[in-house]
Amino acid sequence: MSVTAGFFLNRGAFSLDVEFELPGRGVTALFGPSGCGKTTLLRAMAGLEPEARGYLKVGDVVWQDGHYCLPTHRRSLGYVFQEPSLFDHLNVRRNIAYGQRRMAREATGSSMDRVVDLLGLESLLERKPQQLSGGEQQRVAIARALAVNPDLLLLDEPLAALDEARKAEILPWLESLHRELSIPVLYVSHARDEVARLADHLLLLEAGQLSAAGPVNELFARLDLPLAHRPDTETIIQTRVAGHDPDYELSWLDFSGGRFILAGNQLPAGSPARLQVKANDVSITLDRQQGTSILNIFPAVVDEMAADGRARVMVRLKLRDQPLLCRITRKSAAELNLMPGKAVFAQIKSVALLL
Amino acid sequence: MSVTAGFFLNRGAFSLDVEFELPGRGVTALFGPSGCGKTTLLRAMAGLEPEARGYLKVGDVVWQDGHYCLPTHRRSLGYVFQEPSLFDHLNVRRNIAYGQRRMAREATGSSMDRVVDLLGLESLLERKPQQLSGGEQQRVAIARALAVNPDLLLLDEPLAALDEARKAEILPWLESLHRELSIPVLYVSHARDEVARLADHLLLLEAGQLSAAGPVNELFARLDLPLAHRPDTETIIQTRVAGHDPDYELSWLDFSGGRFILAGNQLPAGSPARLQVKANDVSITLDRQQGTSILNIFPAVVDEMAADGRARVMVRLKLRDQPLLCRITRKSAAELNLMPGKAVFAQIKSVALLL
Amino acid sequence: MFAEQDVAALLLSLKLAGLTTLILLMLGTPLAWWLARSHWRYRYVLEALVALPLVLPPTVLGFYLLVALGPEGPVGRLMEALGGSSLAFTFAGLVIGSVLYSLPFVVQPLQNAFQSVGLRPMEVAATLGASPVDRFFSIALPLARPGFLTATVLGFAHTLGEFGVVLMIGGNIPGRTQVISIAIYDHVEALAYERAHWIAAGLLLFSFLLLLTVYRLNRRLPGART
Amino acid sequence: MFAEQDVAALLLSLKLAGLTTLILLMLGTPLAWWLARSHWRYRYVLEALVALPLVLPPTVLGFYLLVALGPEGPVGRLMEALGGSSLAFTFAGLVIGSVLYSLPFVVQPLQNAFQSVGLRPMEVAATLGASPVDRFFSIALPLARPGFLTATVLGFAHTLGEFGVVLMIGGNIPGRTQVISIAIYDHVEALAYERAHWIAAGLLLFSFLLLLTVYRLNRRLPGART
Amino acid sequence: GEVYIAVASNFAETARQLALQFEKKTGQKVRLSFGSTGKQYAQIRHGAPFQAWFAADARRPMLLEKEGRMVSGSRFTYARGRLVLWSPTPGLVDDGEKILRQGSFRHLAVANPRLAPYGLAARQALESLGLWQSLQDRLVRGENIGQTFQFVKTGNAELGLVAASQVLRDGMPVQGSYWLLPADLHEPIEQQAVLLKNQVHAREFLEFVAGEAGRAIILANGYEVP
Ligand SMILES: Nc1ncnc2c1ncn2[C@@H]1O[C@H](COP(=O)(O)OP(=O)(O)OP(=O)(O)O)[C@@H](O)[C@H]1O
Ligand SMILES: Nc1ncnc2c1ncn2[C@@H]1O[C@H](COP(=O)(O)OP(=O)(O)OP(=O)(O)O)[C@@H](O)[C@H]1O
Ligand code: MOO
Ligand SMILES: [Mg+2]
Ligand SMILES: [Mg+2]
Repeated sequence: MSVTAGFFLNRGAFSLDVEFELPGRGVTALFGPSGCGKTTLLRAMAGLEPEARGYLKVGDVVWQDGHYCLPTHRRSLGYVFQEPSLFDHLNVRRNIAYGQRRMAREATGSSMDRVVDLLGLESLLERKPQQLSGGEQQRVAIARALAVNPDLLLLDEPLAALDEARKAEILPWLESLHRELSIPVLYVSHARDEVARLADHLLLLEAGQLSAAGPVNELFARLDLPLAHRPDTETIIQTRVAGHDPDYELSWLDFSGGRFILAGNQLPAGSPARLQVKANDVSITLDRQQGTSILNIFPAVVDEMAADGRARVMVRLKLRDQPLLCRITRKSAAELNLMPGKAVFAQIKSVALLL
Repeated sequence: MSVTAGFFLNRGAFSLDVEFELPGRGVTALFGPSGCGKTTLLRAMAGLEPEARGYLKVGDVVWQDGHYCLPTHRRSLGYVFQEPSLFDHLNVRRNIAYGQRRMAREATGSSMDRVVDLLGLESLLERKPQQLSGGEQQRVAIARALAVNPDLLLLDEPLAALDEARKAEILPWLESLHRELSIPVLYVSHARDEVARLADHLLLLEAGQLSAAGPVNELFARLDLPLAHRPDTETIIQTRVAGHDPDYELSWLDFSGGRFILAGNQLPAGSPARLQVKANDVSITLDRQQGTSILNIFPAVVDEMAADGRARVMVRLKLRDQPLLCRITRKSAAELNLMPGKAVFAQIKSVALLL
Repeated sequence: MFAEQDVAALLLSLKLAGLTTLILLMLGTPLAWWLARSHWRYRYVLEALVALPLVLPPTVLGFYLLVALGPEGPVGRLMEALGGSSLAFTFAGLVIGSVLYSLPFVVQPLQNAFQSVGLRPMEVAATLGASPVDRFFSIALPLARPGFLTATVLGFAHTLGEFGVVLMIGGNIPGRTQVISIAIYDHVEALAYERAHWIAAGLLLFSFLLLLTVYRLNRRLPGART
Repeated sequence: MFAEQDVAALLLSLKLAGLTTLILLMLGTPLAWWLARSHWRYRYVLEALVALPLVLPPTVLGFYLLVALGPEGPVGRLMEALGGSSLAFTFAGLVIGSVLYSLPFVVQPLQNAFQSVGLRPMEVAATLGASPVDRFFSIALPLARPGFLTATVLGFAHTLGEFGVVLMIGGNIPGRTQVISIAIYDHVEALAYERAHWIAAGLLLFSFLLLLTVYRLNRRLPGART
Repeated sequence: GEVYIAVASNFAETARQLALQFEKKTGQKVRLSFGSTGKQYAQIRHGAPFQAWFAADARRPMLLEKEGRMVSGSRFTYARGRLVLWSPTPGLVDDGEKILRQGSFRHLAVANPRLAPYGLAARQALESLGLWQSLQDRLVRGENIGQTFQFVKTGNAELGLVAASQVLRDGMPVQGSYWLLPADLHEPIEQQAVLLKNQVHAREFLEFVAGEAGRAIILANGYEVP
C-alpha cells in the first residue's frame, strides 16, 4: 500500500509544489513551520483542494492523475483535521459511528469500542460537541477518523490540544495501530518528540517545497538541515533487544556501536527497538569514568564538528558506524581539544533513552 | 494588581470549585489534564460564565462578588481563546485593531506595530481569517489580545498550534511583556517546558479542584505531586548573573549552591535569571570528574529518594539549600550506594540549562 | 357556527398549503443548495429571478398566469398538445400559482441556512465516506434545520393566507377551488361580518396553535456554549 | 407611455416600500435579536405571534386594520384623543399595514442569521472591550449580512407587490394611497390591458435591475475555504 | 378644489370619461378611486375621505342612507346595467339561449352572486331559464365583474355572463359573439350614486353625470340610463 504523490497548487503568495513517496507502512511525519503548506498538502491528498493538480497512487489504486480524480468519499482515508470539526448536531457516539457505518469493508463492530476505550470517551458518548472541552473534542475527532479503518491516515496535528498524560496513552496506540494495520500514515506535527517517537520517515516542508525527505534517523543526524540546530535535536538509533536484567528491570539493547542499558523490560528479547538520544543529553569525556550514575558510556570517534550558535558546537560522533549528535559548549570542545578523528567516550544517561 | 478569586460552578458531571490568588505580576500557569476545567475557569474570570458564582478582585477593583458583576467588556483583560476565534468579516489588521480602538486608556499606537512585528504578521495584514493557516490564525488571535494592553491576561493554550521556532520567538517576548507591564498573566498550558520557562506560579487543577498552588520551583520540586513523575520533570533554580566569559560567550550565574556556566551572554551582569534543570539531565558521581564536556558540577547531598516506576528512582539532592531533582536508574542508585545524607557530585550539562 | 362550505374551504386550504409547501421544499431545497454552493459567475441573475414574482401584486400575477394557462397561452398550448386539459380553475392550477408565488419565501431562508452550514462539515463527512447525496441528507439538512423551519412556516402560512393568485386562477368553485381565504373575503365583501369574524378567529386560533407547536418543538437546547 | 398618475403611483410605492423596509429592519432587528438570544421559556409564543398575520388573506387583515384604525376603532379613538386624526386612508396607515403584514418576512431571516452568528464572536468582542451595543453593530450585524439581505429583499419586494392590505386601508386614492400594484390592478380590471402590461413590464424590469444590483454586490468572495 | 369620488370597478372606464369631460368643463380636478362595492362600503363606514360614491347596486347605498352616513336625498340611479352572454369566439353564442341549454362548454363565468350585482342578476337569469342547478359544476365565479370578464377574455372559460358595458361600444361587440339577455330574465341592475359630503364640486359632478352630457357618455358605454 505504498503511496506515490505529486501536487501542484498556486495560491498567489503561496504555492505548493511537491513530489514524494510514502512507504507502504509506517508513519511519515510532515514537519515544517507554520504556513508552509502542511494542511494544504493533506487536503490535496484527501481530494479537498479541487484546484490542486497532481497525481496520487495508493497501493495499486490511482486516486488522482491528470485526467482522473477519485472523489473524496471514495478515497479510503481517515483524516483528522487541524480543528476538531465535529458534527454539531450529533452526539459523540454518533459522530464516531458516522464514518464507521459508511465503510465499504466489513464492519468491525469492535473498532468503535476500541477507539472509545483508547481515547477515554466512555463517559462522553451522549454529549453534544458543544458540551466538550477543547481536548475532549479533539479526542473525539481522532476516534472518529480511526474508527473507519482506512487505507491511508492523514493526521493534522492531532495531539496539539492534548496533555502529556493523554498523549502518552495515545502515542503507543497509534504506533501499534500502524504496525498492525500496515497502512501509511502521514502525520503533521510541530513536536520533535512526537516525530521522533512515532515516525519512520520524514518530509520536511518549507514554503510549499520539500526541503528534505527520508528516514527519520538519517535526517535527524544531518548537520546541514535546520533540524540539527533546534534545541531538541536528537539522534535515532535502531537497536535490537538482547536481554534483560531482572533485578533492576533493565533491558539490554544492542546496536552496531555497543550495548545500551535501558530502564524497563517490556520489550521481548529479539524485538527491534528505536532509541532517541537528544544531542543535549550526550556528554563527552576523554577517559571512561567510574563512580557515575550514567550507565551508557561508549567509545567513540569525533567525526565532524559544526558551530551551533556562537557559544556551542554540534559534534557528530561515530560509535563504530552509528552516528550520534552531541551538543556541547565551545569552551568544553576547546578544553577537551576535540577535533575530527579524536577518540573519546560518549556518555548517555540511560533514562534519556526513549522507546 | 494582585488578583484574588474564587469560583463555583455546577454543571452536572463536572463542577468547578476553586479559590486562589495570583501575585500582582508574573505568569501563573494553569496546569491540568484535559477536561479538568481550565477553560471554564478562564471564562468565569472573564465574566463569560453567567452561572458561575464567585468573587474576583483585580488590584483594588472588585470585578465580581456576591452582589455585583462587572460585565465582560468593562473588565480590562486580554483573552486568547483556545480556538483562534477570529472575526470572519474583518481582515487581520482590523481584527487586531478591534480591541485596540476600544481601550479606555491612552492609545498606544505603537503596540499594534509591535505585536504585528513580534508575531510576524506583516505580510498577512490584508488577509481574511479564512485565508490563513491554523498557526497563522492563532498568531493573529494572540496579537489581538496583546494589543489591548490589559490589566489581566488570560491565555488558553495560546501556543499549541505553533511550531518550535515560532514559540521560541514568542516566549521570550511574553516574558519581557509581563516583566514590563507588571500585570498578572494566567496561562493554560499542557507543556511543562513552556510552564517552566514562563511561569513563576502554578495552579494545579484536577477535576475542577485546585490540587496545589504555589511558586513553580517549589511545586516542581515536590516529589508527592504527580508533576514529579512525568518524563519531563525538572527543577527551577533562581540565579543572578555574576559575569561573562567573553572568549567562549558564556555566562556565570550564581545561586546559593554555587556557580553555573551557561552558553550565551545576552543577560546583563546583576540581572536575575531562572534556570530549568531537567531531572533527566542530572547525573550523579561519587568523585568530581575531570576531562569531561560537562561544565556544571556541584557538590551535593542526597536529601530524599522516591521510586519512580519500577526501574528508576527520583533523587532530591541539596546543593546547600537549593533542591535539585535527579532521575537515575535503580541500578545506578544501588551501585553508587546512594542514601539520604550521602555526599556526591551533581553533573549538569551546561547546554541543558534554559533561560 | 361554521357552515359546511366553510369547513370544506378550510380543508381545501390546508390541502393546498400542505401540498404547496411540500412541493416548495422539494423544488426549493435543490435550488437553494445550488445557489448557496455554486461558483457560477451569473448566479446572482437567478437569485434575482427567484425574488421577482414578489413585486407583482398577486392578482396581477394571477392574471398573467391565467393568460399563460389559457388556450392561447404557452402552458395551455403545451397541455393541449400533451392531450391534457387546461389547468385553470383546477386544484392543480392553484398549486402551480401558489408555488410560484411563495417560492422566494422558501428559497431564501434555505439558501442562507445552507450558506451558514459552511464547507467544513461537508468536507469532514466526505472524508468519512459519505457520498454527496448522503452528506446532504445526513449533515447539511440537519444543520440547516432553522432555515427549514422558517421556510416551512413562511411557505405554509403565506399559502394559507394567499388570495389574489388563487382567486384569479381558481374561479372560486366551492369544494374545488374555494379556499378559506376566499371564503372569508367573500363574507367581508358581502357584509356578512359576523360570519367573517368567526372564521377568521377560528383560522387564527388554529394557525396559532399550529405555529405554537412547531416553534415549541424547535426550542433550542439550553446550556449550549455556542 | 406612462401616464402621470402611474408615475405618481410608482413613486408612492417606492416610498412606501422603502419606508416600510426601513421600519421593518428597525423593529425587526431588535425583535429578531431578542428571539435569537433569549432563554425565556415562552419565547416560542412570540415567535408564533409574529408569523400569525400571514395566515389571514391580506384584504381581511386590511379590513380588521381598517376597523381598528377607523374613527370608531381603538387605535382611531386613541389617535383622536391625542389630538391627531384617524390613520386610515393616509400614507401612515399604509405604512402601518405593510409593516404588520411583512413583519415575519423580515424577522425570521434575521433571527436565523443571528442564531448562526453564534455566541463566540460576541464573547470575543466583549473581552476586547466592546459594549453590547457596540458589538451588536460591529460584529453581529456584519456577520448576519446574508440574513439582512434576504430580509431587505423579501420585505421590500413584498411591500412593492402588496395589494390587499393597502387597498383596504388606503382606499386607492390617487396621489395619496394609490400605489403601483393597485394601479396595475385597476388597469387590468378596467380592461386597459395594454397599459397594465407596460406598467407591469416596467415594474418587473426595474425590480429585476434592482435585485440584480443587490445580489451582485453581495456575491461571495471566491476562494474562501469555509 | 379636488373632488374625491369612489367608483365601483365596473363603472371605472365610464367614470374616467365623465371626469375628463367634467374637468374640461369646470376646471375642477376629480380623483377617482376604484374598488368593489363591498370594500368601498366598508371603507366609507370607517371614515374614507370620499365625497361621493358610485356604487354598483342599490342595496348598499340604501344601507348608507338608513345609517345616515350620507347627504340625505342625494341617492339616485345613474345607470342601469345589462347582462350579456359573451364569448371571444365569433359565432359561438350567436344563438344565445341554445348554447346554454346544450351545455357544449366546460366553463361558464359569472360574477359571485353574493358580492356583485351582476352576479346576482346572472343567477336570477339562469334561474329564470331553469339552468342554475344544471350548470352548477361548470360555473366559475369571479369576485367582481372585471374578473369574470378576464376568465372569458383569456379563454379559460369559453363564455360568461358579463356586463354589456364591458363588451359593447356603441352597441357593437368589441370582439367575438354575444347575446344580450332580455331584461325580464333578471331584476334590473340599478347602479346608484350618493353624495357623502355636502361639498359643492362633488354635488356639481353628480349633477353633471345626471345631466344630458353625462347620460350620453353612460349610454355610449353600454349602460342604460333611467
Ligand atoms: N456545556 C457543557 N455541558 C456540560 N459539561 C460541559 C459543558 N462544557 C464543558 N463541559 C465539561 O466541563 C469540564 C471542563 O471543561 P473545560 O473546557 O473547562 O476543560 P479544560 O480543562 O479546558 O480542558 P481542555 O484542556 O481539554 O481544553 C469538561 O469535563 C467538559 O466535558
Ligand atoms: N484561501 C487562501 N488564500 C490564500 N492563501 C491561503 C489560503 N489558505 C491558506 N493560505 C496560505 O497558504 C499557506 C499554507 O497554508 P497551510 O494551511 O497549508 O499551512 P500549514 O503548513 O498547515 O500551517 P499551520 O502549521 O499554521 O497550520 C499559508 O501561507 C496560508 O497563509
Ligand atoms: O363592479 Mo362590481 O363590484 O363587479 O358590480
Ligand atoms: Mg495547518
Ligand atoms: Mg480548554
